[in-house]
Amino acid sequence: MNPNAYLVLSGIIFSIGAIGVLLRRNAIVAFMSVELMLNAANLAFVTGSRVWGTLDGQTAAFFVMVVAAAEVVVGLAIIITIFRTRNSASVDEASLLRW
Amino acid sequence: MNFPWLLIVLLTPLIGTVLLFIPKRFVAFSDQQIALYSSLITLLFVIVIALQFDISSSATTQFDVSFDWIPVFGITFHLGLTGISLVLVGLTAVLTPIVLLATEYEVQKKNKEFLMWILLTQASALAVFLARDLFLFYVVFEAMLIPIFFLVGRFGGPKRGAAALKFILFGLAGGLVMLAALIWLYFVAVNQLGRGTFSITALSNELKLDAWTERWLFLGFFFAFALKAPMIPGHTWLPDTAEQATPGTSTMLIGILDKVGTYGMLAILLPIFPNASIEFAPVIIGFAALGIIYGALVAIAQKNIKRTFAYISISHFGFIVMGIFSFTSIGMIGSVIYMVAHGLSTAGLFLTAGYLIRQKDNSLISNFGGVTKAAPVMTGLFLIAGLSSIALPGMAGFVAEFMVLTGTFQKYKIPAIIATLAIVLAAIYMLWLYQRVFTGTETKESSNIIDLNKKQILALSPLVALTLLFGFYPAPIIKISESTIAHTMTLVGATDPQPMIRKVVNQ
Amino acid sequence: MIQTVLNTIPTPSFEYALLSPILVMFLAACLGVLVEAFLPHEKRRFAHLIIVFTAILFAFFAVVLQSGPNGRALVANGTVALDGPGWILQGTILLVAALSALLFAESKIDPLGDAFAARASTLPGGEEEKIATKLGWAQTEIWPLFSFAISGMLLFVTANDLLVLFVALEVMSLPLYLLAGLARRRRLLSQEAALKYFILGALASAILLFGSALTYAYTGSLEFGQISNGISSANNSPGLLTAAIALVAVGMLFKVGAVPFHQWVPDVYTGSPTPVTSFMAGAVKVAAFGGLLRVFYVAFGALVWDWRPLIWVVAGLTMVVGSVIALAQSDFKRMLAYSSVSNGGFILVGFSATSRPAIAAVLIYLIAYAFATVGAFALLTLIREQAGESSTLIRWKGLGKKSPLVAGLMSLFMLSFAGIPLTSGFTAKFGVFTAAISGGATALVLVGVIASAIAAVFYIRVIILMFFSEPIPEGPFVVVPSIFTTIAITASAVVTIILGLFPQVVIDLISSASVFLR
Amino acid sequence: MIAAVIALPALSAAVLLSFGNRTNKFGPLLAIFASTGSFLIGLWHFLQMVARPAEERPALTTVYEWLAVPAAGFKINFALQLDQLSISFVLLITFVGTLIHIYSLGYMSHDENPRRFFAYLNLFVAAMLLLVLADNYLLLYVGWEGVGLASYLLIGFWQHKPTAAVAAKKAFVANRVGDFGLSLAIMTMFIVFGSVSFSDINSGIVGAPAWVSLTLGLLLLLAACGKSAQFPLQSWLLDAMEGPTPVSALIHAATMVTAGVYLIVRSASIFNASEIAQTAVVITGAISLLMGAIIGAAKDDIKKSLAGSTMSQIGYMVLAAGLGPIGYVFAILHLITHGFFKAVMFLGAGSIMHATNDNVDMRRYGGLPKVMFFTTITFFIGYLAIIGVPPFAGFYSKDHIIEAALSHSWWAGAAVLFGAGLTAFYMTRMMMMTFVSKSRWHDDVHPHESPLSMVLPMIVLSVGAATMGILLTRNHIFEHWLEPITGFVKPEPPLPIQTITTITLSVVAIGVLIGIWQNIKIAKVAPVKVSFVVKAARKDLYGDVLNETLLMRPGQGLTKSLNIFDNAVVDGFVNGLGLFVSGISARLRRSETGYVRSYAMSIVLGTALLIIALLMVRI
Repeated sequence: MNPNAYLVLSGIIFSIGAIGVLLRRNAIVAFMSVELMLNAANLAFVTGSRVWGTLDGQTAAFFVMVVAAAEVVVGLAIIITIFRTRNSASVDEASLLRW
Repeated sequence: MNFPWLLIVLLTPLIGTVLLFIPKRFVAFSDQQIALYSSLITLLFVIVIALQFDISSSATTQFDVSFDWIPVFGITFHLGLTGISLVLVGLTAVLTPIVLLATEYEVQKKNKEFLMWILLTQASALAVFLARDLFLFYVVFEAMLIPIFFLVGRFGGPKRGAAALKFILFGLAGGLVMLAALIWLYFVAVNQLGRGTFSITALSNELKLDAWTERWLFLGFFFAFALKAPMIPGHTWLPDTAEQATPGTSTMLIGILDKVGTYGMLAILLPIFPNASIEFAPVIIGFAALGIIYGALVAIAQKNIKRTFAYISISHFGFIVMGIFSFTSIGMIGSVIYMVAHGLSTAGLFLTAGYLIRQKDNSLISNFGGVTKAAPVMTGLFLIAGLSSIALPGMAGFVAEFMVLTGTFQKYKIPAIIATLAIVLAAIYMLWLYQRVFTGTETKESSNIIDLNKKQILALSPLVALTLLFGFYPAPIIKISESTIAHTMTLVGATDPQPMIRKVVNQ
Repeated sequence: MIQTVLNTIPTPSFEYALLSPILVMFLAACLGVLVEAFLPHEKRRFAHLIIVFTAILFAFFAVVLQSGPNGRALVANGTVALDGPGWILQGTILLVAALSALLFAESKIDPLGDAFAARASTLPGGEEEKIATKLGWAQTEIWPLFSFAISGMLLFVTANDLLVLFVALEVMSLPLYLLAGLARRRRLLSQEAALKYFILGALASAILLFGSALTYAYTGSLEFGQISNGISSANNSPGLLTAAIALVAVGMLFKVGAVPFHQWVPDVYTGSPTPVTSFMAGAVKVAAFGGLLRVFYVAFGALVWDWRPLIWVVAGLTMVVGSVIALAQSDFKRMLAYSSVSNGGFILVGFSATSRPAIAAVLIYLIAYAFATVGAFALLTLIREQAGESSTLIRWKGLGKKSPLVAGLMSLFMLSFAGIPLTSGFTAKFGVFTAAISGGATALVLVGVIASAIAAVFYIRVIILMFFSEPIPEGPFVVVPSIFTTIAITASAVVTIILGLFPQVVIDLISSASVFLR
Repeated sequence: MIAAVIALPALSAAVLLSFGNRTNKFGPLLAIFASTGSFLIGLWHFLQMVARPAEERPALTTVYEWLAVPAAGFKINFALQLDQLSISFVLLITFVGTLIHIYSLGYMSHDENPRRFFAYLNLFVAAMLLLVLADNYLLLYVGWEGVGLASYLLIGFWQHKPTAAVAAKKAFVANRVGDFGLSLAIMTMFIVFGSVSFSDINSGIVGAPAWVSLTLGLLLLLAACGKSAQFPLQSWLLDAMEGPTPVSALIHAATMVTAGVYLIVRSASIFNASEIAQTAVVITGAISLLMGAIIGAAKDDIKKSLAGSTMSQIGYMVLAAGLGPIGYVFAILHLITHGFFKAVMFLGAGSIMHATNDNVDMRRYGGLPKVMFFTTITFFIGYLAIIGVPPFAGFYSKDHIIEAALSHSWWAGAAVLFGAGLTAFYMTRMMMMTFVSKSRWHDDVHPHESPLSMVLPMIVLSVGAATMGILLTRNHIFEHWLEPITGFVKPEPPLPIQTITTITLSVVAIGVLIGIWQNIKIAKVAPVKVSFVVKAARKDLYGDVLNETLLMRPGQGLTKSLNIFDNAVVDGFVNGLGLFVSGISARLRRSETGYVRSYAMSIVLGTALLIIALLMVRI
């Protein structure tokens, strides 16, 4: 099987994630899109390790998951505080700081 | 290394600055005295040095003091004395105490600070004239901006903030371009001499630049110097600054620091970039001639005393630059004398007019009239300074201007003739100013002007004395700068043109 | 049988001594968590201070003692490179972090306590907030977060492996996201800053990660040395590699705040509590550039001819855009934020030269800038009004009258930013310009010259405001800080002057240690 | 030793000026002693010189090396050259100068600050002596501008009068225009001959290319015009009458204004070498002498009328100097005689003003002889001298000039002859209005004879005015005296001498008659409807109008517009640059929208761009 296909796929997922960040107002969803991008990376890692027959890629994937989890913790904490003060999780409303 | 005279000269004002801030219970002197004495001591040292200076020596520099500073870049803290720098150091050493004495308590509240900045200005001026390491020169060239920046901004007129900003921005603009050129030059040196060096002597003696590089480097440095000097069209910071600054500040700035521009041309551009200098000389001479006339004409139209002086200076800097780029011994030595003469006359003009302006807190010409009735001494001193600045024979200004013009005329006829027209314009701007301010019917403002007191007269009399001395006996300056100029001429490869008709032996 | 299998797995080598700085900071962080868990809150602050400062002290000495020639090695199976630059960066980070820590610890300035929210969980302006404030509570979690961030940075600048790099990045970033949101005053802004920083940061690290993944897929390794070998040996499908490099570059350039990835900088710097801002502008900048240097010099060094032109463009843009926008700022904090952007540009100028002097130049610039900026922010914390810090420039009129000392020191830092000789800023600029010209980027240097001319305007405007204008009624007042802030300011001032007057000391140290291990 | 001649007045001036009011008491006396002293020294030198044979008479004293750049062969000494020509001037200056010092004692007695006046007078004497004693053109230039300064200070002595201040400035500026020529001349000399000393120029000019002598000649002529108020730089002289009358007598009649003539004669070798230059000089002289005479004939202000006459008389000298070797001696001769008779007349005018509350309007004079005996007598002698009645001084000098002019060309001769007639006319007019006609005084005026200190000098000078001609021309003393310096060729006029003399005298007689006939009775106010010639003459023949329309107004326009240009364009560019940048910055900061998603967008786009760019670089 051709590993490139997987890389292409990961690329597509990555792009979807990126576009999600750009398009979705809701902070949670935007954040989920970021997670999607991370997972795209994971896919690429795994593909790589398949291609080269080394374990690094797969270990990397695990690390990424852990980091993602940590990110979730921090991210949700921040988003919730914002939500509690503004009663909305829309990233566009948080635009006091500008120029 | 022999006794580090230059280092001591340089340190004296700095020590003075420190003493200013020692609590009064430890020092017996008032701030005023501390500043004045330290400047006088500096003068003393300079005199001592001048007496030891060997005018016949063939060495480029004397009294060298040198330490490693930033070895990786081959940067040294190198002070050395050439003839020209001795002349300018002398000028600095003479003018500073005069300024301190003349502007005593010019600023009531922040006197300590004022004195501090004046002393720092002096120190930086001394350093820049003594620097024999291009990097050191550059550093001081830039650092110099700070004291003047504060002098203008802290003690100036209503629009002082804007003036200070304009001043420092022009300075920085020039300096940054020079920095780029400086670094470039450094790499040229590295590639060619195999070692990084900023030693002016080494660069001028050993470096062989290809035409293209030399042109650009020359322009980079010239830009900075021309802004500082200032040459048209980069001059507009000077009138604004001079208008806002106090007379003392203006004297330090225009009388001393602006000479760094012309000094740089003479002591750095010519030796290091001889070919480019020759190449650009006609253009520069043209600009200088233009500036001479332009400055004079605009000076005539001014309504403000200080601005008038500023434009007069612009015209005079034109002369200095012209003499430098005439590449004749007469012209170059003329320029050196001109720097001194201009320093003296500028000081005289700004300080005397300063007394007048300070009393009325207004520098508009239309305000005054018939001042001479109330203040004959002030009038007399002003007239002397003014006459020297319009090159009346018998005054230092005349010797300088004549030599510059003759030197230029030897090689560039038309520009010299154009420049000579300035002697007519000079008469107009100076005498018209004099007529409107000092003569004619007495106005209300000028009726209760108080004439100079003894101390003030004492402060200004050295200016008069020196002006007349150098007018009738300029030999000291000539002798001191001769060998350096000759050296520069050989570096540039210029020779003095011979008279068209072989001179008949003088009896 | 089992035995043979076990033999195939090498026992990981792990040089605890050499890694001790990182480990100590990490340990300190964990201790901090325990403190939060078990100590009553009135005791916590003291405990934290003890832990953090001893840790930093220890770590710093560990760095100093081991950074000698024989302390240079690839450790932890080559995933961490403790080479000259690595040590220097670690040392710098620790020093700057120490200064920031002092600002964190400062609680004399604001009558209500330190710079952080009494309870982050309370609603801004809500009842609970008032109570919490009255009870004088403090969000002491900042300390473990702070320690985590530091340990992340220490790892980040020495990471010799894309995965480690990524993990370190997160370890240093995640706490910062939180810290950004913990301001005691102007909490709405602070929280907004946190949100923006978080979302964009996450996005950037995702991009970085994907880049690493692609690199791995292309070269089959995550370790820098092998990556560069892989690049030089392999020849197929450069497109993939190109994308990889670009993505990694973006991830890094985001952290250093280079145009066009800079837009988070002003908002986050402005919103965060000033001590945190100083920490970000100082330490994070150092860390980010440290990482950038290593990745691009070691891993992608073989492709320098490809990415250098782009760095030139980015550098030019960063300098100009940063300086130009800063010109229009009316808020000091925001102005410094943009100034940090443009300074980043100048560092990139040096970075683009990719030579040994270039490394030294960048490091010197980082040191000079980090200390100056920490000093400036520290001074900002002293200039206050009832509502808190007074960062509206126009209100600073005549500050020089009220407090010549503060205004004078501020001028010193401004002059240093403006690159006036005899201050560290000049030494730094001289260094990077020199490096760049030797790298043949004369045009870029001219852009830099123009940019710094523009930049000079707004730095000097601050001086003019403070010294050359009359004070306005009910303008800001200057408070006398405790020993903490005083030390921080003094230290940064001293460094700024020393680096300006006698740079040789530092230059020797650095240029002797400006070689990357690979 | 000769340096003392200059040093004495210079020092006294320095003392009086620098010690200020402390010297008020003895100031004037000190000044008088100073100038008397230098007269005596000059006399002593003169006698010694006479004792020596002609070829040994010139003596050069190098005081010190003034300007020297050996590398460039540039060497100018502060050296004084004492020869027949300069000693003549020294005597004239110090003698007349001293007398006028004494005269001023009385004249300025009512002034608030005579000390400063005397200081300036001394300064003038010193500068003038330096001018005539210098051995090179640059040193001469020092004296040249020095006297300019002194004249500036003295014209503007009553500074509180705006008119005085303006006149002073005008004089200096006009002189500077001349100095422009002199400076260029000196520079040219240096680049051509490598020296500016008279001796080197004289020896070098021989065999120099024609353009050299021509250029130098014209430039020196320009200088002379400025200093000697010759056409076209004449207009300052009449305004200069704002100064105190002794000043007008000494500076603007006897000595300073004749410096131009000295310059031309001193540069004889240059002019001899260039026909064209000489012709130019003659033409200038001719124009000026006629202009001056016409102006003098129309003025009612006695001083201005005399000023016009001065201009005219100097015109004679310049013309004579332009004639070459046949004229130099007579130019100087006329210069000396004129020094006496014009001085005496000015002093007379001063004495009259002194007597009539400084009234200068001749239409309010008349009937003075009975109240002012000496003044009348001396003035009358001066009158006879100037119109050239034998045996008074003017007759000899002017008659020789006429002969020389006639032998040069018919038109030059015609000019001088007609000039003689005009002179006779306007001087007669002056006599009639001032003395002969019956009194038309202002009511509050009670004329009286002036004090001895004023009368004495007038008497002495009038004696000179009467006798000087005979003394100097008797068996050609003066010609032989000056010949070694200026050279002398006997003029061969187309007509026999007697004929010329008769013609001259008859022309003079006609002039006198017309003068008398026209001024039998004089209106108290100047008649309005008069011929355009008179109108023009009253307006100084439109000299000022010309300057204003051609130079002043355009000049002012230029400076004003340049100033605007400097502020608007040059400075405007700088400020504009600032505005431009801040404008950009104001736009650019809008890119910081505050919306996190737009930031994300720029990050993503940036990434895309980066990738694309990298790909392009690789390809």
